[in-house]
Order: sequence, then structure tokens, then C-alpha cells
Amino acid sequence: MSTEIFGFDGVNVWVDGLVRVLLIVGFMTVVVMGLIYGERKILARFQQRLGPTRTGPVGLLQSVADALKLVGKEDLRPRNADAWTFELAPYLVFVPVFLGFVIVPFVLDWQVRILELGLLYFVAVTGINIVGWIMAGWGSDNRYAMIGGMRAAAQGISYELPLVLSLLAVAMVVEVPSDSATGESLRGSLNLNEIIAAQAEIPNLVWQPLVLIVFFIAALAELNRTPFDIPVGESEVVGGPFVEYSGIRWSMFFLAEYAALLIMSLIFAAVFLGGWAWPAGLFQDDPWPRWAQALLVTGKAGLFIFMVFWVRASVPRLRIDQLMSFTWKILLPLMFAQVLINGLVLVYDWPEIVLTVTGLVGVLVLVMAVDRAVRHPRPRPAPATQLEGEAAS
Amino acid sequence: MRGILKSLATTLSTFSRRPVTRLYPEGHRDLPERDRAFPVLLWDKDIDEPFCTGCHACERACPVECMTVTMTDNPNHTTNDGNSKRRKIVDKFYIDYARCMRCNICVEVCNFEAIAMNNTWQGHETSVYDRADLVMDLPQLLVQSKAKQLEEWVPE
Amino acid sequence: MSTDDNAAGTAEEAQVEVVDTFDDTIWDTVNRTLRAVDVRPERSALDLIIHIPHADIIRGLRMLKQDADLQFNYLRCLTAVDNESEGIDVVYQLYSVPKNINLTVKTTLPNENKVIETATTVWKAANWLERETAEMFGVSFSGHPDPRPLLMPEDIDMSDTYPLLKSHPFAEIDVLQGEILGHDRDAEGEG
Amino acid sequence: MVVDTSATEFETQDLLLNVGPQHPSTHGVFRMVLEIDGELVKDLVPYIGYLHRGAEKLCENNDFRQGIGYMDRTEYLAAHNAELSYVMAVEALAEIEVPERAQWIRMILCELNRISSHFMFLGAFGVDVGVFGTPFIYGWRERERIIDLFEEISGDRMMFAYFRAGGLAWEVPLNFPERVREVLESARQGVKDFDGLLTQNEIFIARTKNVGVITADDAIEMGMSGPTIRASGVPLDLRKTEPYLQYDQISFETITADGGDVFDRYLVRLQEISQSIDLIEQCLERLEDGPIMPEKMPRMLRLPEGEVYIRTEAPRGEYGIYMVSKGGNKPHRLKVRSACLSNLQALKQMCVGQYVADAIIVLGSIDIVLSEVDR
Repeated sequence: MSTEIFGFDGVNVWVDGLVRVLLIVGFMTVVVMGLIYGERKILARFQQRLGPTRTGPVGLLQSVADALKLVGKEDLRPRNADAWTFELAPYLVFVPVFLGFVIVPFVLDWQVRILELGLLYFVAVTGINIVGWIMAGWGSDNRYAMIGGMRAAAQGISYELPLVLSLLAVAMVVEVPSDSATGESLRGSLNLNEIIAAQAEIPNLVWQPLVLIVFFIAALAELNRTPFDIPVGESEVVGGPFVEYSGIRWSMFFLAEYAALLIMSLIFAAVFLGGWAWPAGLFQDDPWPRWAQALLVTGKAGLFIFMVFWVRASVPRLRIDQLMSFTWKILLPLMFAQVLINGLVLVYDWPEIVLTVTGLVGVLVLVMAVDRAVRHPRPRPAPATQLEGEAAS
Repeated sequence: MRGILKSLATTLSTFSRRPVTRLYPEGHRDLPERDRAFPVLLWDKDIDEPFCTGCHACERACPVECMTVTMTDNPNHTTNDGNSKRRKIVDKFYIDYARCMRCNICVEVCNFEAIAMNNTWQGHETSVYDRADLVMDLPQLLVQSKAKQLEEWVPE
Repeated sequence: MSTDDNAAGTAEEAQVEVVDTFDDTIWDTVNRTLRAVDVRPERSALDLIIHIPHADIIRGLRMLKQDADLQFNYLRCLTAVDNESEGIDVVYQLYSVPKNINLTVKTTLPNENKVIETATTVWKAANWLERETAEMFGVSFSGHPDPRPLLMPEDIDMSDTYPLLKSHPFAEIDVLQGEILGHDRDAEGEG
Repeated sequence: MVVDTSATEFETQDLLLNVGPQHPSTHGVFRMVLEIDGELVKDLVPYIGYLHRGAEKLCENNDFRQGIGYMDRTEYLAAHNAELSYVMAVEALAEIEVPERAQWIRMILCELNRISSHFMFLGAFGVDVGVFGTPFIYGWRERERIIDLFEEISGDRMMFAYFRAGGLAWEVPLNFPERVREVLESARQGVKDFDGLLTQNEIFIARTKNVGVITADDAIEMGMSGPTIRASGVPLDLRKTEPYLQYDQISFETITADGGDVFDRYLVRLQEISQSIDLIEQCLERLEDGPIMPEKMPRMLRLPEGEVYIRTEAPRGEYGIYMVSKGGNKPHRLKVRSACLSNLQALKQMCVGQYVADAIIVLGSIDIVLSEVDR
């Protein structure tokens, strides 16, 4: 069995696979270090601070120094920890995220594999890391970690749904290049390259504003980012499942977190902002040269990442019950409605502007629902009226 | 949602402002003249001896008892063919910076304006590895004033 | 300023001597409220002080809280004063939120038997304050709902001496200076 | 907790969660043991005393000037207010008349300290609620400017030791009014930033409204004070109810809210910053030249016999000093009435039945300073 890589024909599939894995891991590690530096600098600017300045020019080598420090640190395991669970957990968080990179389209034809069911593969694979979180929470023999792990599980599973539904909503209406044999226009694809190519002129952002917002929110939750950083909430559960980890294992969690951020941003760029295709398709039929595509994708992904950082600097954390209500009572019904409307548009061949209009209405409903939820909060659990025993101690 | 957008706008407005932090060990802030670090003794440059006569006033007034003073006859006194008017002079002076609470009382009770609070960065950056190294003896207490690195501020 | 609060004169003398000077205070109302209790007034620099015998203290405090003209519903502070041979004063600083008036209530406990009824039944605010007073002065508040120590370490037995009593010794502190330290650096060497 | 052990049902056990003394949100060395059922708090037992240094005993063995330094350390976020209570107690016992200029300057400094302390609260509280660092830096930024001013005046940034029985230790710098106005200008900007960042944020409102409610009656019963009780609708502000210094000379309204929840405590403090800014401006207008100490002050103060309970409105509530003098240059008994201690007593009542995350912000909303609680 042989395949082709970088124009070399007849390469053994195993060698091919290894090269691709190494490339991805190496590339990712470097990019994640850049991301961490970027986050620290950007957050610092939001807070009128300087951020890292010491290592290297304007602190550029800070992440390298951190990585070296983490690798050099002792890998501690609490005595009562469940050894296997504790030690394996980081891999179960780390590996799925990197598996997700298989389908990420960086630029045209530059990706590990083009999968026909790319999006399905993506949501299937990245969903696994919840197991790793629970294992970390359980295995640490720490109550903060356990609470954090449980929160992570609840949150991860709940927000998986709006995330999948939002991707589904987009995938079902995507226009696939017409089959040359029949000349019929086809709808619906899970292949990311096709989804991107279909947005050459108008990105999905225009047709699916609600889906975009829901995807952004759900992605924040999936990434455990503020305001959904409940599992790791520093001021409550002091790091949650990570609280007992140190050294290399901790850095694996960290790496996975930022790698996931990068994947999400690339998927976001691909699914909603037209990846490498838009706005190039507006001016010419051929795609732009690869470097321009790369810049384009970087810019779009960077926008998403900047938004994530910006939100992190500005918003408080939700509480666990609010988080759950928000997804099950607001996001999920909205997404079901959107999927339904997309289906109606497909079946009855309504003009696409219907999508935009309903999407905007959906955004309005979302805003109003949030406002209403804030104005009329759920009644609190009945306060303990009787404090007997050590009264008020 | 409006409130969240307002929050985002607020952080964006601070994004555009100048940072308020500074690179600390390189960029020292100017200290006001009244700044109080730890007490140091002052050097009488005219006569080339400390102002302190070892009178124990500060030692007695110190709330945390961080000072130890001993007094001796001044070898430089006029009776000994010296040029000093001080009959007695400080012999040993110890201040335990680890215990000092920087309350300025020693400066207030001093009758000879011989002690002042250090108002330079040198007085603030006194990290050591051993607490015993924070017990300052007479030469250490006088070194800054002797080298004229100090413009002391003493309340009237 | 304190006029005569010394225990030198007897209580009766003090009362006779002082009563006239309480015109501008709430003494009349307090006295009327506490008819059933043996009360003696005194002046502090700011507030009126009343002395109540320790057997009647909670009854008195509850009257003060429930009286419609006084309504001392707010306990500012509760502490004790060690008067050495003359026993221990337990001091209650009361405030009336509706009437905006202050009152200090004092009661003296003999050194042999430092037991007093708890005031947590009157104000919940007394809870921690009493716990603190108990561990600092050895006053035991009978009926306290949660008589654990508050500030002192749990693993040190403080039952024989109490930190804020005048008889409690100061800790010995190692003085890190002068000759004791062996401050001759050259002799000490590195290390 | 009701545990039904019948064979058909699972047996559930409540989890004990130890928060503190080393926890990022306990604002020092406070410890509470939460008994939780899932995410709901069923019981809470606070433990304090980790920072107990015996400030009262120390003060009883130091004279009236030496004690001032110890007062700073009981309440390090509002040391001017702590010193004020102490020196006022000495003045009341010694019947010292404080010159007017000294009183105005004391008021300005205390109000500035209130602003800086409240900014500190807003910052720490914002972090408790979960904003990553931004409010902390906002609060720190404004506090830093005020502290710089304090340093120019008293020479120290936190442990001022600037008030003396009778007045002030030394005269303020010549550019004092201008510098104060500069600082106030930036404090206004800080209030604006906080207002924009938090007050209307839906997530913030959702997190804080109706959380940790305590009613006015309970608050009085618990002996709470300061912004914490005013947020419950009790207009208990010693600056208004029992004016000291020159507070009866200037006009201001007691700020209250009626929810008694975490949000109201936040809001009351935010508004008090603006109020203090107004107050300081009124003080600056009334500030005139004059002596800062009475003419005849003995070198070593000796008090006559007597006792006094002085209370002033510190940023966290009523900071009281109960001083008993039996003559001599040292107090016979000195009791520090800590506002935080009394406020903290109500913690259990506010937290039981809420979520774990709420317990954290309720604790944050009390704005404790552990050195004041433990003394």
C-alpha cells in the first residue's frame, strides 16, 4: 500500500501517516505557544497591563520558557489518586483534539485528509475528550477536581448538542457544485472542502446569523472559556480537574485546550466565513494563491480567537444551573427551529433570503429570551429559615 | 445582551489606553520625599561623625523594640582636642529591619535629628535570604547618609 | 469625662451623687424600663453606662430590647474587661436602630465564678463575640449554642490561662540583634 | 440531611468541601467547610483566627502613640479609618479639642481611603464573579493612584501612622488640594469603567441578583453594619446617625438599597464611591489654613480614668474602639469592634440553600479583611 505526499509518489502509508502526524503535532505545538503568548499579551492590553516582557524581545519567548519549565517539573501524583485513571486522563483529552486536525482545511488541498463526512468526524472525535475530563476529575482524589469533572461532563454533553445542531443546520443547506452528469443542483454536505467552496461568493454568515451566534456560544462552552469556564473556575474550584496535575501532564491539558481553540477557530472560519474561498470567489473563479489563502484563513481564525479573548476579559462566569438552563431552554429550541426552517427551505425551495430573515428573527428571540431570563430569574431554592444547632456560627 | 455589549465596549476602551503597569526593577517610580522605608542614621558631614549620641530615646519609644543602642564617650570631643561638641556618641546601633514597623516614631522622638526614614529605593529593596541579615549595624545604617545618597525628610 | 466610676465609693453613694447629672441622657427611660432590676448608672465619655447585677443581666437586656421606647435591637459590641482583683466586667454596647440611641451595659463577674448567661437568645450577633470573650477571658457563657473557641488555635489547650487577662504573660521573643545575635559577621562566616 | 436507606433507593451522602484557608477566593486566610449536595450548599461552618495576632493585647502594652501603628495593621485596606477610631477614643478620654483643619484633612483622608477600599472590593469581587482579572486591574489602578497620594502625604502606602491624638502627625504637602482633585478625577473614570463593565452585564446580574439575601431584620439581629446592612435597606450610616468629625457640616444622603442581595451590596459600594468623591469635594472647599495640632500637647499623653466606646464608619462598617483607661500612658483595655467579624457571622444564613458558586460571591460581597476579623 502506498500513497502520495508532497508530490512524492509511492510512499508507504505508515510513513505517510507518521509524517502527517509529526507535522501536525509540531505545527500545533508552535502555534499553541504563539496563541498562549497572544492571549497573555491581548488580555494584558485589555487590562492596561504590559503582559510578558522579560523573555526574549517583548516577551516573545515566554511560552518557550514556560514549556521548558513545565517539562522540567516533577510529575506528581497524589498518593490516593487512582493511578491508571489519573495518568491516562491527559491522553484522553489530548489525543481527540489532535485527531480533530485530520479534517481541518488550512488552505485549499492542504489538510491531512479530505473526508467526505468531515464534520461528522470532527464532532464525533472531539466529543471524546469529556471522558478525559471526568477521568481527571475522578482520578485525582480531590473534591475540587471531582466537582470540576462533573461540571465539565454536564457542560460538555449539553453544549455538544447546540454545537452539532448548528453545524448540521449549515451542512444541510450547503450548495454542492452541481453534478455534471445530471446537472441537478445538490444540497447538503459534510465535506468541509465543499462547504468552503460553496461560500466562494457569499459566506454562510449572511444566511445563518443565528447559527453563527449559537455556534460561537457553544464553542466557548466546549472550549471551557469564559463565561463558561465553570469546570475550571479559578475562583470556585481552583482549576477543577487539573488541580492535582503538574509538569508535563498539566501541560498536555493546556496544549489540548489551546489546540481545541485553534481547531474551533479554523472550523468557524471554514463553516461561517468561507475559509480560503471567500472573498476570493467574488473577484475571480480560481482560488487565490496559497499564501493569500493562508493569510485569509489566519485572519478569519484570528478574529474568532480575538473574540474569545475579548469575551474572556469582559464577562463574568455563569453558574452551573444557569448554564444548563441556557443551553436546554434557549439554545437547543432555537437550533431545532432553525433546523426545521432550513428543512422547509430545502423542501419547498423557498428563496434563501428567508434563511437570513428567520435567522435575524432568531437572534432577536435569543436576545429577548436572555433579557427576560435576567429580569425574571428562577425562584431560588427556599432559604434555610431554621438554623438550629450552632446558630449562625 | 446590551449589558454584555457594554462590557465589551468598556474593555475595548481600556484596550486603547496606555498601560498602567511598569517594568519594575528597571523602571523605578519616583519616590515622594516623605516616603518611609526603614530608619537610617544620619551623618554629620561638617564634623565627620554621626549625629546620634546614643541617647536611647528612640529605643525606648519603639513600639516593636527593634532597636538596640549603646553610648560611649566621644573621642572627638573638644575636651579630647577634637572638633565635636558632642560629649557622648553612639557606640553600637542595631535596627532589626525584620521587626521594624516603619511607624516614624523614632524620627519624631529624636532630639538630635540623627535618625530619618530612608526615602530611597535602596531602603525598600532589602531582600535577603536570612533574617539575621536584616539586622543592620551602625556602619550599614550610616552608609547612605555618609555617601550623600540621601536627602532626608524629617517632620518638624 | 468619667466622673466617679471608681469602685471606691459604694454603689448607693454613686447613685445619689450622680443621678442629677443624667438629665440629658436616656437614664430616666432606662430606669423606668428596668424597674424590676437593680440598676446603677454611670457616664462614659460618650454614652450612658448602666450596671446590672450578673444574675439579672439577660432579663435586663431583654427588657431593654423589647421596651417600645428604647428598642435596643442592635448589639454593637460585647467584650470583657479584666479588673484583676475586682473581677471581670462584661460589657455590652447597645444601639437602637429605630430610636438612634446608645447604651452601655456592664455587669461584674467575680473571679471565682466567671459564668454568665448567654446573650445569643437576645441578639444573634452575640454569638461570635461571646465565643471570643470566652476564650480570651475565660468567661463561660452558659447556654451558648456553639461554645467552640473562635480565634485561638484548636490544638493548644488554653484552659489554664486566657490571653487577654492581665495575668497572662507575654511571649518570649528571640531578640535578633546586637551581641545576642553574635552579630560579628566575620566570626560568623558564611552559611 | 435526610438519608433514606430503604432498599429501593440509593443512599446518598453529602460531600464536605473544605474551602480555604488557601483558596483564591477567601480573601486571605479564611476557611469554610461546605456541606454540599451536588452543587447546593446545605451547611456551612466558618473558621477564622488564622491571622490572630493579639492586636488588643499589644495595644494594651503600648502607649497611645505606639498603638496607632498597630491599628493600621488591623485594617490594612482602610488604615486611616482604623487610626481615626483609635485617636478619637484617646481624644475623647483626654478631652482634647482637635483643630478644625485637622478634622477636615482627616475626613478627606478617610473618605479617600473609603474609595480605595471600595475599589479594592470591586476588583476582588469582579474576580470572584469570574471576570478574568479585568476588574481587578481596574480597581487596583484607581487604588494605586490614591495610595500614591497617601504616600506623598504620610510617607507610607498602607500603614500610614499619620493621625495622632490631637490632630495629625505633620502638615500635608502644599499641593494637597490639587493632588486630591486629580485623584478624584481618575476615581470618577474608575467608577465609570466599573459601571460599564459590570452593572448592566446580564451575566453579572443573573449571578448576583437574589443571591445571598438577608433581610433588614436579620441584618440588624446579626449586628451587621456598613454597606452590607445598607444594602438590606437599613439606613445605618454612622456618618449620618451619629456624626463625628465635621460630617454634620456637609450634605450627603445615606445610600441604601432594598434587595439585600449580592448585587445590591455591589451597587451600594459603587455608589458610595461617587458619594465619597462628592464629600471630598465639599471638604476641600471648606478646608482652611490653620493649626493641625492643639497648642498644648504633652510629650507623653497620660489619660485620666474613664472609658469610651468610639465608633466610626469605616468602609466595611462600624469600626469601634472600646477603650478603658485606668490612668497612665497605656490603655487598660482596648477592644476593637470589627465590622467584618459581625458581618461574617451572617455568612451561613446567606449561603445555605445556594449554590457553591454563590457561596463564593456571597463571601466576596461581605468584603472581609481577615486581619480585621482576627485582629
